[in-house]
Amino acid sequence: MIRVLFFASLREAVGMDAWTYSPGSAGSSLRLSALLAALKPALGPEGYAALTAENVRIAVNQEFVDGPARVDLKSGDEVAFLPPVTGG
Amino acid sequence: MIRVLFFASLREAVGMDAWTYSPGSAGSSLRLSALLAALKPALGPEGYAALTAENVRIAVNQEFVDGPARVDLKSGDEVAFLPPVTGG
Amino acid sequence: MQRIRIQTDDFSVDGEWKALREQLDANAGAVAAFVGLVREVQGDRGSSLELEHYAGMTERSVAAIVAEAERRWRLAAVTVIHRVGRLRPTDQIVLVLTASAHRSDALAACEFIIDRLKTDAIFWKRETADGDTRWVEATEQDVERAKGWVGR
Amino acid sequence: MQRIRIQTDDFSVDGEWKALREQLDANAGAVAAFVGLVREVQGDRGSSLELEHYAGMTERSVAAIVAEAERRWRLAAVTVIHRVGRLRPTDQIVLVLTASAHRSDALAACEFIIDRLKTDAIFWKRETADGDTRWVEATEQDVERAKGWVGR
Repeated sequence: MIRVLFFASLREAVGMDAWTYSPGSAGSSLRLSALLAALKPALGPEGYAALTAENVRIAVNQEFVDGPARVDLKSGDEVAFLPPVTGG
Repeated sequence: MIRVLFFASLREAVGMDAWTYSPGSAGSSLRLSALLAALKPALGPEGYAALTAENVRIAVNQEFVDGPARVDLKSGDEVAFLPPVTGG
Repeated sequence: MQRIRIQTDDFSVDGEWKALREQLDANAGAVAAFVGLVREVQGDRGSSLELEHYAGMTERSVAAIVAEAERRWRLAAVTVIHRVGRLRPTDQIVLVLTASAHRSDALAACEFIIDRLKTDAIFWKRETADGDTRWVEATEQDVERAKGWVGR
Repeated sequence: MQRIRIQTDDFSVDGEWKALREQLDANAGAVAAFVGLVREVQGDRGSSLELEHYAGMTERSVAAIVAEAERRWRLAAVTVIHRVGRLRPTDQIVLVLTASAHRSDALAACEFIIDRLKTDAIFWKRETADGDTRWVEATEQDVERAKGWVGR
């Protein structure tokens, strides 16, 4: 089971704050790009466009990853989509 | 009557914190350079050297003056000799 | 020594200042501080700011900024407290305290930390004013200031 | 609004911070602060620092620095408190508080004021450590930092 989190403006764009994905074949690894493809129907075109916008960063287990293409996920991982941040 | 003040290291160098000068002819003005000349015997050579060192600034009535040569003093003025400052 | 907290509660500048000062020895000559306050939006005193964070990752993003400050300057102690949740104009939002032997290190580190909080710390801000809501992003000026530290 | 004080008594960072904050409206987003502490000299915890001033002229020299900061940056409030007399290691010696709408103004003004206090404010410092006494002057670095503000 992989937990997917949406923050701030992305949470509003996709209309939910979390989504859980259970890959069919348990134990095998899953490409982050495959997770995105599986997410697409659940989000609708606008939500998916927001999620894949250039300024959205992805974190796996709270560490930023460079892009979805080469990241493998395993059960228990937490994937987060982060729009541009600002603090202070 | 003109009051002369010495601060910090200059107070130690001249051995006093204040000196009072009463010009002979009351009412007339006095050049700052003339005051310095009058001070000289009261200070001794070392004290006078300390007072006329390059890094000593002079204030008249709490305003810095550029040099003693062209400053006129009148009775009631306060002349101060200030060694290099530092705060903070 | 460093103290980093993300919290919904308000913080006491006095309490944090005293806690930091207790950690200092007689070699610390300088403490710099920055306190951020919520500004009213478009002159609307009833405006509000909602701060969101990613528990865990946010703390680590702030810790990474503090760690970089500690690599760049000699710091005796650092405190960063950042609030989340719903804030109102004039509320305290962030506190940065840096202590060092010399003022140059304390001042530079304090400015560096607040500049990098604007661009690198994982927070999101939503402003509500006059009934309208918008997500706030770091300004171009914020990005330029943060870039200005590269190579310094 | 500005508040400048030269005093022998200690000051309360908390009290000054609260007094400053009360002056601010909902347009002030940033307060920068600097506190100077007396450092021990040559590892001598029993060392001391004696600060001398020229009553009247010293106040005006500090006011001139604050006035220049107010010309250079948009400041909502400034506080400068500087102690004189005999101080011991870890004692508070100086406090600078600057408030502004934006952090860039508050931070720059705070740093400017403390830099210029080092070189332009009329104080003298005499250090006593291990029985020896010496008059302290602004360091070359202090002078360079103060010069660095010219033209900025």
